[in-house]
Amino acid sequence: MDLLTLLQVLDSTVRLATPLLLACLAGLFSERSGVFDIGLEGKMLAAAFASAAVAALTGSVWIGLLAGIGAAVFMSLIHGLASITFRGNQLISGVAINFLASGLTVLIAQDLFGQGGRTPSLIGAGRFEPITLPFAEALSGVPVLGPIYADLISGHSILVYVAFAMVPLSWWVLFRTRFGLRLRAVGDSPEAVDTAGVSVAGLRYGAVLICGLLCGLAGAYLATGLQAGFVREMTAGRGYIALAALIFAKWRPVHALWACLLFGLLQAVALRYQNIHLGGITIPVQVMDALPYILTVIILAGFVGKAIPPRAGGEPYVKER
Amino acid sequence: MTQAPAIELKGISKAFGPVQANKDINVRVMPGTIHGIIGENGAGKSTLMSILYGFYKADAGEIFVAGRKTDIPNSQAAIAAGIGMVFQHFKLVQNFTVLENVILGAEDGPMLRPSLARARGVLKQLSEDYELSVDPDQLIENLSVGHQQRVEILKALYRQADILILDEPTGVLTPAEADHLFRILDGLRAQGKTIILITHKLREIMEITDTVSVMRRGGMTATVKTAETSPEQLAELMVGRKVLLQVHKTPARPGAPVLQIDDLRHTDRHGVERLRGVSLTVHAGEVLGIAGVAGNGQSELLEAIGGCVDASGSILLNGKALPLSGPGSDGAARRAAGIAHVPEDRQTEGLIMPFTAWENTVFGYHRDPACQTGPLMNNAAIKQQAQDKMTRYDVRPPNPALAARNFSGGNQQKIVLAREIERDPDVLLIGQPTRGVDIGAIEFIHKEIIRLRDAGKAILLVSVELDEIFALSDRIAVMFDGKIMGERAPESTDQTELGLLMAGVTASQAGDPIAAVDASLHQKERREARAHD
Amino acid sequence: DPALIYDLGGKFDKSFNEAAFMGAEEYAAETGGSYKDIELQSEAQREQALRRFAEAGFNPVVTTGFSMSSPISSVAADYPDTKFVTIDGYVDPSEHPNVLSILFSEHEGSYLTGVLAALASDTGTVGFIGGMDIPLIRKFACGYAQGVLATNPDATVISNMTGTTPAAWNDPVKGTELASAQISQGADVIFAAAGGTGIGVLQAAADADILSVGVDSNQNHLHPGKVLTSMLKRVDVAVRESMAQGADLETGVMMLGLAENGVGYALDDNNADLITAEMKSAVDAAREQIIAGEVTVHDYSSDDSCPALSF
Amino acid sequence: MDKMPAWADAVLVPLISILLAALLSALVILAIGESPLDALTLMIEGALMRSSGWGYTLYYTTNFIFTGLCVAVAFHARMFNIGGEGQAMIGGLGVALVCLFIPFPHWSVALLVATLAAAVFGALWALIPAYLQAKRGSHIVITTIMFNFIAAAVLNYVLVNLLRPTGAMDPATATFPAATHLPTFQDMFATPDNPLFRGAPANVTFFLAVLACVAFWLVMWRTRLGYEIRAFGHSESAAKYAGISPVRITVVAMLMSGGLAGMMALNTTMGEAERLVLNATEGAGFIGIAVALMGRSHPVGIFLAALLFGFLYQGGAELALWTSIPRELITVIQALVILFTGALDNMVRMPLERVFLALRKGA
Ligand SMILES: Nc1ncnc2c1ncn2[C@@H]1O[C@H](COP(=O)(O)OP(=O)(O)OP(=O)(O)O)[C@@H](O)[C@H]1O
Ligand SMILES: Nc1ncnc2c1ncn2[C@@H]1O[C@H](COP(=O)(O)OP(=O)(O)OP(=O)(O)O)[C@@H](O)[C@H]1O
Ligand SMILES: [Mg+2]
Ligand SMILES: [Mg+2]
Repeated sequence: MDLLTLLQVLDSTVRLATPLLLACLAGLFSERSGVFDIGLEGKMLAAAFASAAVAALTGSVWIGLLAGIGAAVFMSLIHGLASITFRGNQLISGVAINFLASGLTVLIAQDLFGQGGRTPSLIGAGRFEPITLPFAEALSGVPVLGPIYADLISGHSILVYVAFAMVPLSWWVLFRTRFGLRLRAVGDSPEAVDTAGVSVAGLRYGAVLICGLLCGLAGAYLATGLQAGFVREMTAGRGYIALAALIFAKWRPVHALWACLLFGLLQAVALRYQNIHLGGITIPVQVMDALPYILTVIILAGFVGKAIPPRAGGEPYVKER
Repeated sequence: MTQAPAIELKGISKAFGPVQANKDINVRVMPGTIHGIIGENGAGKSTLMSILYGFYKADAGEIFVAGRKTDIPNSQAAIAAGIGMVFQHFKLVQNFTVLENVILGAEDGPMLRPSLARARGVLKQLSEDYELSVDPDQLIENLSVGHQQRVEILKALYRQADILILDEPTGVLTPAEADHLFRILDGLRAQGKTIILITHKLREIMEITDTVSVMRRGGMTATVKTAETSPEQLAELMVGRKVLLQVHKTPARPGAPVLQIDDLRHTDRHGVERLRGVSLTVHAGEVLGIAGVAGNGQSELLEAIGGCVDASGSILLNGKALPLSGPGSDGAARRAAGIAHVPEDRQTEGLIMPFTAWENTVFGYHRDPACQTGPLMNNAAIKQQAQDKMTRYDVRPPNPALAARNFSGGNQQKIVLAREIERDPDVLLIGQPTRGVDIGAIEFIHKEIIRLRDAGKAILLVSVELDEIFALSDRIAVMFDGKIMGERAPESTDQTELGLLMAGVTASQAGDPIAAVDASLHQKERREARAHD
Repeated sequence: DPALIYDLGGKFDKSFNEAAFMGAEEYAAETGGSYKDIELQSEAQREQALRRFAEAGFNPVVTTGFSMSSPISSVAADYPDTKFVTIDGYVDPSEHPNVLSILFSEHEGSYLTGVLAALASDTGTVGFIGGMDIPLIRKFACGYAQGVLATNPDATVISNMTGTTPAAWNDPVKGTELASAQISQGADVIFAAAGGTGIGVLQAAADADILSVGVDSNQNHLHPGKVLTSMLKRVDVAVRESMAQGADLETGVMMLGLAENGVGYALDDNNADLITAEMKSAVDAAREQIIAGEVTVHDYSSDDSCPALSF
Repeated sequence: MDKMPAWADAVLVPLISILLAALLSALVILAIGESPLDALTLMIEGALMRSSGWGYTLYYTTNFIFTGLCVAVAFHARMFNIGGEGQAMIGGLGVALVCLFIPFPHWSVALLVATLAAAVFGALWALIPAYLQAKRGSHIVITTIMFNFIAAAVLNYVLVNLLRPTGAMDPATATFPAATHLPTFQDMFATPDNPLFRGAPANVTFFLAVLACVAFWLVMWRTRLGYEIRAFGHSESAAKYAGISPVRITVVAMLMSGGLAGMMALNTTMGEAERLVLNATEGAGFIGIAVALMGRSHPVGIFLAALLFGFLYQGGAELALWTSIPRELITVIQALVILFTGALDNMVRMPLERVFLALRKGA
């Protein structure tokens, strides 16, 4: 493989990894606080729709972004209500949210635009344009490093850079701030947080809101950064892959980056090389398609190290039986 | 003298659903004193203190701190009012360091670094002032319970608590550690701090408190000056009638060895070796009591013999070797071989709480052909037998169709006992037989155990209550750190000697016993910490 | 009144079903008549909708998608007075005399777009992006590749399928990535036959300033000046004509190919500048040759193989 | 004493939850400019007032009974099997293979063998997640989700490349031989002068589903295995104490669960389509979650909940048929039902408990 092809595959990797990364970090905040979330998919979908719809209506991608975040946060609040306030089953709440988003987006889109659950194509200021970083043109002549800078690092939409910046930011918030300390504590031992005089529900709602915010970014990136509009079910299972990446990353931000890049790379490779021919055997495209899922199972099986979730994860905090 | 009480509770009531945990409680605690609260399990002590600490909200009643009416809707308010609490079940974040646990909720600002730095200094000072040394950078999960308790106390002191509540602090400590704790409390009192100490051990109350309140069935029966009362009076106040804690028994007539254990070893999931070569023999017709501080391998010993966990070494039952791992080594196989097992924790092991009582009466024996008709279970017969057993063991209410969770602790224990004893086993393993059981039931259970012994059964008893060990055992073995430290006859030993053994100090280690205790405990901790890495 | 049953993709799939919808609307506008339609939600509803419409007296009952043929086979005999139309499906006319099967020669239409793509390509590399990997899509791809190679034997055709689950029809993100990958491999014309995923392909092509080819309906307007042409499959005509004939509909099997104008390529204001005179004459020549039988385009579904492309 | 009588928990809570979900659904229908009342009338007429409506309702019910039981077995062992969808897909593969390749003399034999095949294939698809959960503690929710995706890829490969008749457009198998066609309700109940269940897909598998409910009850509450599964589900530590092997129960329960999911394919594949199509499961695996929750994992409850969802599906189809309400409305209603009965049930339960407590104190 020559450098150019490699760069192109990596470039594609970055784009495919970005929504995964944002969703993965979203899940990380939620699950670190003890609220499991298999509703990432639904939140992303809701955000993708809301951002595209509002961007189409207002012509401003920024207002669209806000709407996308708003929609995902709304879904998060439903999840919070069910799993924090009413101590419901978090997994079931997540399943319900996925259904809800899948139905509501199309229903509303149809009602608003009459295009069968699609939003009108976004043009001009309605979408995030790729950003060319300074000196990208000038440096592209430099061997090896030039193309890497110009083709791989430069030329993505702003949300990609935001997503990557979120990794150190998340790490810093989790491990260097008071909020992070409490957040990690509440996912591990909510009664310790409670007796220390900090509200368990407050912290968890905080985490769930951050989760909504990041899912909002992820969905908006799909619909207004990568694409120019919303198409029904356009998240296409990315929320589940993000969840898998989260487990792979053992609920750590920097690992999450690598996990998402790995899954992005797998997808990029699968898209570019379908039906791989190895000697006499042909690996059918279906195998490449299912590879991320197969890999997740292998990881979960513990062949790549055991993943231990936050101790209080998935359990509602019940003081009085 | 009209000094305002540090704490005054007026008319506190609290119900958990249908359970009335506290009813109309009034109590006052004077500043600079140690106030004891005693009462049986389930009397409502923890609930009351949790209300004072803002963990639960009372249904009714008022709280006065230093004479001022104070609302304590949450723990933040309690901390602000200068109240600190060390819970019966520690509230620590296991994968945080000591330092992180101490600052949690009491950080100085939004950034961690400065808080951690300051806390390190304060902690050093506190540990010097109060003999509360603990490594600030160690993870909690690597600390012994004794040290975890120190962290809890440090947490309270770091928050500058003037009033310190300790809920059953000595349950997990060796006698020497308990002494050390009491010295610390003494020091705190000398500095003018107010301490509320919950326990159900009369000895401790008499030793350290200034005043004492007695709780029974959710109510406060009396508050008296310690100097003006006696253990007998307190016990009577606690239970509501005169107590006879003496078990009548004839000397044992041990027969042939029934259970022979040699070099039994077990390593838990975390890689900590919990049993480090235990050898014991139990004869027919005797009770072998295992004494020890909770967490020194007694639970694992029962579990290994009962088939709940894998082990290595050898166990001979009536001379025949039992498989210790792989097929045929589970609890069902042990039961079939004649080992009955009353587990330490009836609620998480011995019973399935949502199951009915009758379903529970065959739990573990459900594969017995007697429970079957064809491929199905013979529920009619099981129900009938359950009814009989419940009547014989005086389970109240004697309704087999009630779910196990709807029986009180003592009655739950009777259901377990009925199930295990009625099987007429050769060996009875019995852990904490009277934990959380009222005095009346205790008498009954003790009598049953002795009756079984006299019927020629081999009985292995584990209890953290030394009194119980003394009352029932024909021989006493002491466990420390997964090993048997020694065996004594109850007539020829006393609580002090056993206490030292429980701390890992053998008679040969002369000199300062406390120092020896510390040394051996540290050794144990280091071993466990290593296993975690 | 006539009735129309859309396939699971839904009424507004921007291609196949939407074309059917357009046809029905045209019918309504032209004749002033009305019609009933339904979007299916599950497999079992296929038969149900057929029966309910037949019982309610709708005639003819027009259906889209190959999956409707077997439900129609089991229903048709129960309603001998109702005419059923299966577009893309095949029902044996000797067994069910009240069914009209309308089939399209997608391979022929795709062949023409292949000719245009080969002519428009500067690099000699063109792309095809399918939705879910099913035979119908392979049929498109195969015809397209034949057209490309007949025009430029040295050309390279890169073909990709989006996936193997129904999600492949609605994953524009993957469509974009596939398009980018093909672009980086030198493709400068890309034919998307992928439902909602195609939206992403056309978008990526427009963003990268290369050409794309739409499918089923005329998609030239989606990115004016950037969509070379669209492979037309005149489902709209089929629907309109069937509806217009009403209860007197002639049944049997109807094969709509180039000759019948059932398939073709789109030429309108949006792409007029992209199709040069030479291109137009070349593609029209190819069309004539196919109609005349001088050139045969291999149909993938006839033997599950393709001479021009391997899957 | 419990806070609330058992009947209230079993009946009142789900009933009120359903009402809440219905209320919100009505608001959604209002919001898109339709009349909820008309919609409800239409649904009831289409689903319950005609025998063919019942034929569809019971067809869907059959699917949901199987997937509901599938989720319920796992629930009893405290596992959340979200993989019913994939297990049913693979179960369908088993049905297709035996129907296509074994020449059966009569449908009854075919049904017997196909049931076995469906159950075995579905169970095997649940085996790896079960084993990983039991032996390696891999969270079964995630592994079963992954196995849904993998099942889809497998099925696509098999249908497109192996089982599809040459030249066929559909990614589906050939139609099964006539000897494997199951009698439908129409075949069974219609008489020349009373054409009941005309064209409806409900077929003998409905009775199989009812039988499965009875068997489920027998196994769960009358056998040692059921006793052990329930005990393990309530307390793993207690199960260990009693000598119940967690590995065995986890694997056996998941095998049963997968087998039940697989048997759903009998209805869709052998009973309705009479061939295996790619999209035969249509999310029934997920609906099973709601059904099991609402039915409190008890066969009677599951039957009733499956009936409710069958009604929703059939009624929803009628809505789509006669109004312009988009089909996604039904997805939204499903979501609301799952949300209210599954995740927000405490919102109903907590106030109810308080009411009952007050009543008892008052009495
Ligand atoms: N969180 C809770 N929810 C419901 N019931 C509770 C809860 N906590 C305690 N109870 C019940 O309240 C009663 C009093 O319990 P509490 O823990 O206060 O007793 P205690 O005196 O501290 O007993 P122990 O000596 O065992 O610690 C018991 O019947 C108990 O079952
Ligand atoms: N979690 C619970 N759920 C329902 N009822 C409970 C619960 N805990 C306790 N109860 C009820 O409250 C009563 C008192 O329970 P508790 O365990 O406090 O009894 P107790 O006074 O400690 O008796 P014992 O000395 O026998 O343990 C029991 O009879 C039981 O019916
Ligand atoms: Mg207590
Ligand atoms: Mg009790």
